[in-house]
Amino acid sequence: MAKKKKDDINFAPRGRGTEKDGAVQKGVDLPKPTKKKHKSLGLTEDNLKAMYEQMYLQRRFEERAMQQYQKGKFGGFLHLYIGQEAVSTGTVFALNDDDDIITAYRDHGWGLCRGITANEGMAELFGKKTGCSKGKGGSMHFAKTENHFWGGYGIVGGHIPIGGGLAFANKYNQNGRISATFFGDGAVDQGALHETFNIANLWGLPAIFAVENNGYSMGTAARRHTVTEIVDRAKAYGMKSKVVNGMDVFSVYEAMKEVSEEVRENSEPYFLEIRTYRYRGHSMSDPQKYRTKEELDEYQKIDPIERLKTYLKDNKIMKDEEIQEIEDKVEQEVLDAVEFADNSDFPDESELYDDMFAEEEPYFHN
Amino acid sequence: MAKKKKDDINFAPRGRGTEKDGAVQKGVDLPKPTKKKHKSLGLTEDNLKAMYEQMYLQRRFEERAMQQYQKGKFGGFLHLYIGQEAVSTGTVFALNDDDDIITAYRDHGWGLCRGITANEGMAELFGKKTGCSKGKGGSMHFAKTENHFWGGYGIVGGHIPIGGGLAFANKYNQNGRISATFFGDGAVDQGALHETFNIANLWGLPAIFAVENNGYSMGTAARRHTVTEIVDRAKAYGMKSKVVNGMDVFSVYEAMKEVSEEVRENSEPYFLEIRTYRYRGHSMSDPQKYRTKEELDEYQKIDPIERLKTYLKDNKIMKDEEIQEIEDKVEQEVLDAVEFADNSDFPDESELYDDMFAEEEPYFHN
Amino acid sequence: MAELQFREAIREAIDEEMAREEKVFIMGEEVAEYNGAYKVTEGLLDKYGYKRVIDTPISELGFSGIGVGAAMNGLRPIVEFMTFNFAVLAADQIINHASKAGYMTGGQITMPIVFRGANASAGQLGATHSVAFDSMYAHFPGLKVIYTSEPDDAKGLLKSAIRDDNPVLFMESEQMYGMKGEVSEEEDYIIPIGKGKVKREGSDVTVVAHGKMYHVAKQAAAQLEKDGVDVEIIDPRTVKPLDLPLIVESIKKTNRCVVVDEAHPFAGFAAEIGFLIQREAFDYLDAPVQRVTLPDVNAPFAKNLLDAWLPSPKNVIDAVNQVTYRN
Amino acid sequence: MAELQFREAIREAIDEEMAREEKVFIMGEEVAEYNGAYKVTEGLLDKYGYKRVIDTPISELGFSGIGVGAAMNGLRPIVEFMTFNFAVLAADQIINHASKAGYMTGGQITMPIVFRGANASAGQLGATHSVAFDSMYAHFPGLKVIYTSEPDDAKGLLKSAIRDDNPVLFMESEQMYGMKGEVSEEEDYIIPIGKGKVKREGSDVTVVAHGKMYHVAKQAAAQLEKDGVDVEIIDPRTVKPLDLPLIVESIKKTNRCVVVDEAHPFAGFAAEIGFLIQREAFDYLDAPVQRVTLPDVNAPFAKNLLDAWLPSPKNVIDAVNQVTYRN
Ligand SMILES: Cc1ncc(C[n+]2csc(CCOP(=O)(O)OP(=O)(O)O)c2C)c(N)n1
Ligand SMILES: Cc1ncc(C[n+]2csc(CCOP(=O)(O)OP(=O)(O)O)c2C)c(N)n1
Ligand SMILES: [Mg+2]
Ligand SMILES: [Mg+2]
Repeated sequence: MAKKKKDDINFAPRGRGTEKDGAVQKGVDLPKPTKKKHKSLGLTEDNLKAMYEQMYLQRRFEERAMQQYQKGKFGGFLHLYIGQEAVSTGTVFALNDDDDIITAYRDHGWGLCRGITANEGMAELFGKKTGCSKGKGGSMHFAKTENHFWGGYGIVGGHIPIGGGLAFANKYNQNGRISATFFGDGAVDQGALHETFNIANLWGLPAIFAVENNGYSMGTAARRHTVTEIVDRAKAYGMKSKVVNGMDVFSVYEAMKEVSEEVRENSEPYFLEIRTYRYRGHSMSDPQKYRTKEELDEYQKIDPIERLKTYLKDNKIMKDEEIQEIEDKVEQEVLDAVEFADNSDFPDESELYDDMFAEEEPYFHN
Repeated sequence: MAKKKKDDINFAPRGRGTEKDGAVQKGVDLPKPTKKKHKSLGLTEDNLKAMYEQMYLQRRFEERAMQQYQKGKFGGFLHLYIGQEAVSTGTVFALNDDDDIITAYRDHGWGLCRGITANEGMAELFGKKTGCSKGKGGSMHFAKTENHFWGGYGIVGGHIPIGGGLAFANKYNQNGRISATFFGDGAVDQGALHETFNIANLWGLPAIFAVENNGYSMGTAARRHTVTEIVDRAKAYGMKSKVVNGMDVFSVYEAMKEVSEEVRENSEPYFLEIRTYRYRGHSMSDPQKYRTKEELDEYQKIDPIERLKTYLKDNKIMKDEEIQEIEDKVEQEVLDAVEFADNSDFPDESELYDDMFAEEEPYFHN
Repeated sequence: MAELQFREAIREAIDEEMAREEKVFIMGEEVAEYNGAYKVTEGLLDKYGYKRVIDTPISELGFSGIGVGAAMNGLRPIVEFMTFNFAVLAADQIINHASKAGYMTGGQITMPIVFRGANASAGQLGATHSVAFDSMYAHFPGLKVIYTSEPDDAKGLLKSAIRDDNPVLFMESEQMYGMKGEVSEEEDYIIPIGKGKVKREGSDVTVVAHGKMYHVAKQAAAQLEKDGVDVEIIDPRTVKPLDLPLIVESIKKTNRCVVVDEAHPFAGFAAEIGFLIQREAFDYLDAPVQRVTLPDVNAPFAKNLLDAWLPSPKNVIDAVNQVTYRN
Repeated sequence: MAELQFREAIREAIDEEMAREEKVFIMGEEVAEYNGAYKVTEGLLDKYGYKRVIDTPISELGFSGIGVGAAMNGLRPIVEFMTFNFAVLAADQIINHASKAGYMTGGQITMPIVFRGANASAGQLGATHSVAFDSMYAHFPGLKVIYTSEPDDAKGLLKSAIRDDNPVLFMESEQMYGMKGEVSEEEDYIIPIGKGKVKREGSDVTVVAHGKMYHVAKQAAAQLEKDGVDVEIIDPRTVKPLDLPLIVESIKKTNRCVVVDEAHPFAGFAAEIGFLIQREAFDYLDAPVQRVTLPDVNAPFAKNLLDAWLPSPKNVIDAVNQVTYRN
């Protein structure tokens, strides 16, 4: 870190002079998790088991993906969702299956949760034609539109208005569906958010906009790139808002259930700041000097998967062996997926030109 | 206006169903003007005379410009500032002469206030080489950078970050100057505002951002294009803010004086919503169906120039004849300017290529 | 045939397609209550209501993105930009999203969206309101770009654009909205995207010109005729897909070509046409292809400079004289 | 000569110019505490502090505009984009403001600003992270555009760009940051903007290639040499101003030309070069100019498709064979 003289002019977050050597003070402050038990949330034991399986799948899928990446099985970026699984899982269980979800490039968890199989997901990472996006999109562009998962997008903030547009169409068609748009804390600083929030409020779009505030935008702590608490952005638009504990799947579920009902009922947008944490680097080549080992440990101690496991055991919903069984099954599923991806074919070279246009024989300039 | 059935889906400001036929409810709600008299504001009688002259100049300049436009002396857009003169005048008297001002395309008043002569201004409208911008910019691009007036800009919202950049340079150079960026209510909806506000707060830029809320963005009432009160945008950024009566030059002066001192002292941005009204159409070809004659009348009754005139007379600062003298002088100045513009030469055709690059013999591709 | 203004032809296209298909809607600044900044959408709010004719805030990026999302989710938006100069703010949605989402998801997403509005210069509006953006967008894969010169073409092609299942940029000229022309009264009049038109037959030289420049070329041709030069004018109408065969065929006959384009020269439409002709009809060319474009300078305000800046019939005549070795 | 990585050469240029002139500063995403997403700015925060090495939020439009305002008001900003794909969000500031403010105010405003960052593709990053934007920006008057192929050029030209009193876009290749090359150790090493370089002399065919494509051309030339074809490679280095005389001179010698460019074909750099050559050296051409570009398709993710998508030495060889009638 650069040394500072007292009266240095600097263009850095105000007040940072009080910090020791520019050290990061914290990732995110988690609000208290919900105290409700699963029954009062309306969740069955089967729901919980499914949730556990889903979260565990997201975790193991990515851990295996990372190994494959390191083995050189595929290239490009690989943004892992590890640590944030409660957000996708709590959301998907709370929303209707035909509500529309769209997210940023950290999208594997969302895709799996919305029905992309481990096979389809892993194959997509490998760039194989059996991938969910036929190998055209890769890690950042998982999508399964038939399940109303509209995909991951790589331009930070770019999909925020698109999420508004999904809601627009739902309102237009009066189909009772809502949209939910997820993005990182870094995306909060994009103008697209501001424009979309204003319009969404003005027109009463049935849309949830949710930031997954995992404390960092690449190497930049949230408080170094954005002023005030992120949830306060809603105030500018008189928009309803809430802060949610994103390390607890019940809390996410509870908030999403309530909020989605309100949004659906009133046809109005809602802003959620879901606080969470990513355990891994931004992508694969991140030395992570911007945070301490201690901070990481702190969040890993409240791991959302462990938390649900403990709940399952404490409440005698599942025994150790049953949990193990799920885990083994998932493990196998993921290993099979790696094999599937490995054995799948790359797209045929002729497919380079496919999917560019809707028509059968499109025009290409040359 | 389209007829509405009760349960129509519509994409229009929420709550507009309560209006009769979509009629506009109001332009802007003016906050109370300041009660202070000129002395307690620190203004001398000479200051007031100069203010009056300046406001009257802005008014007559534009009235004559309009005539010339209608005579076909020049083309393009002509956005008149008439009705808003208290904003430019109160501001320029409150700021230091070397504080940096930048505004949108409705810029004549600002230019005149910052020392563009009537001659230079009128000639610019006519597209003559004697114009302040050598006839290259026209109505939308008055500028006089030696007087720290950085010009008018035609892309709605585009100059907001630029105003932040002016402040950035001032902070960088620690020169004690601040910047003041003016824009219309329509510009509030641009993403550029959001990005700039966040950064300005984060870095402590000595910048005033002021919306001249004249009730309309072209044909769209402010409440039809932007949610909540505009001043509330500041809340998203924990930014200081204030609503100001822009039909009263004392109120603008008072607010600008206070705010500029604070901004200068603390090196932090400030957001002002200055409520005002434009008497004329958006540009020259505006049928103005979006507002009623009555509404217009209401604001014309509280005309800022008349208001100051009344103050001057009531407080025995100037007699009728003295006022008339100023008015006559200004009138002559403006008529001379028309003549000057008319008699000036168009730029030489060779000048087409000038001012594109800083170097003497620039490269042009052909 | 009916005589319609350009704006009326465009309005008819929108109106007919909205009547035909409930999923079509239009949004943009001042399109509804104000009836359109240039009165293109006049009367549509009355006819279709606030659901389908929608005023937006000045948020080009935001409302374009909402259009993109709506298109993905089954609607057929027409997004109006007051001018394409302002669409620069929305370029991320057009270039990074509308043209790419379908491909990146392996074809799971369809993007039936039209972005339309005024393009290029329109009198003394200064540097930020005068740029032609058709060739810029045509550069990017996945976008179709149309910029027509006459009301008839506008009507038939805009209807095609609205029915197209891909993003289409439909460009108009603010200065031409009042220009009248004969428009087919055929029911459901459709012109396929990608077909150019020989708008004047001639044997001595081929002039390629579209949009506002077609009219400059036409004036030049009329003058040149008096001089004994027989000009063939081809209006490609759609910039992309480009009807190259039509142009090449003409060159094979005339052996000379001038391209007139209202963009700046560097890597503009004229460069592309010129390149393609030398590649596809090298042996037929009796002279290098010449282009008449804007200079490499921003739009000035002053009337005389603006006139000097714009491509003129005189510029076209000079270029024709050059390729016919008549100077 | 010192052997430096591309990123080191760029860093040296920035460092030297910052040391030389207090008004120079750099801002962008992750440039300060993270030491640069690609480590280009490594160490600069330590050396120059938080005043002159500035991390920005992900607000391309906002921080570019702040750069523009700072440049107007006397500073000399270097604005880093993590890639030029994200600069599309800032296009309004580059196209509508940086390149126009000086002209619109009759020369009252000077705009000494450099926008720099990674351009074009960089492996399997998919459609939204792989586009070459140099020819797009070169289209607009008032902008200078540089995209170099070797560290030496990068150093000398970036120093010139930072000293230039006009907006300059300086483009780099993410994939080339680690590439090593000999860099002049001359004190204050400056290469003037607008001068191309013959990087390989040859007599049979001229290949014009810049940026990453220079290396593709170089490989092709090595192969072709074995085949008895003597390739001259010209790297224009600066896209605009373009060193056309250097290219034309070469064509007069070789009579054949292939342009290799990593943009898409429609109205890209290659079209411009091809057009100019036929215009300026028509009588010297023994074959039409050919271009090797990306196809008119978005970047795919799959490795094999990506390889097929990118211009390859094989493509260049085919094109050379075509212009030399060897196929
Ligand atoms: C417009 C744009 N600017 C910059 C980038 C480069 N980039 C990719 S991810 C990222 C950080 C985003 O952080 P955040 O939004 O918090 O999401 P997270 O990675 O934490 O999920 C950046 C700067 C980009 N992809 N798009
Ligand atoms: C980016 C952009 N979009 C649209 C326009 C067209 N336009 C010019 S002025 C204007 C209305 C702006 O209203 P406001 O900001 O309230 O300013 P006022 O005219 O009231 O001073 C519009 C839509 C533009 N110039 N720039
Ligand atoms: Mg984050
Ligand atoms: Mg207004």
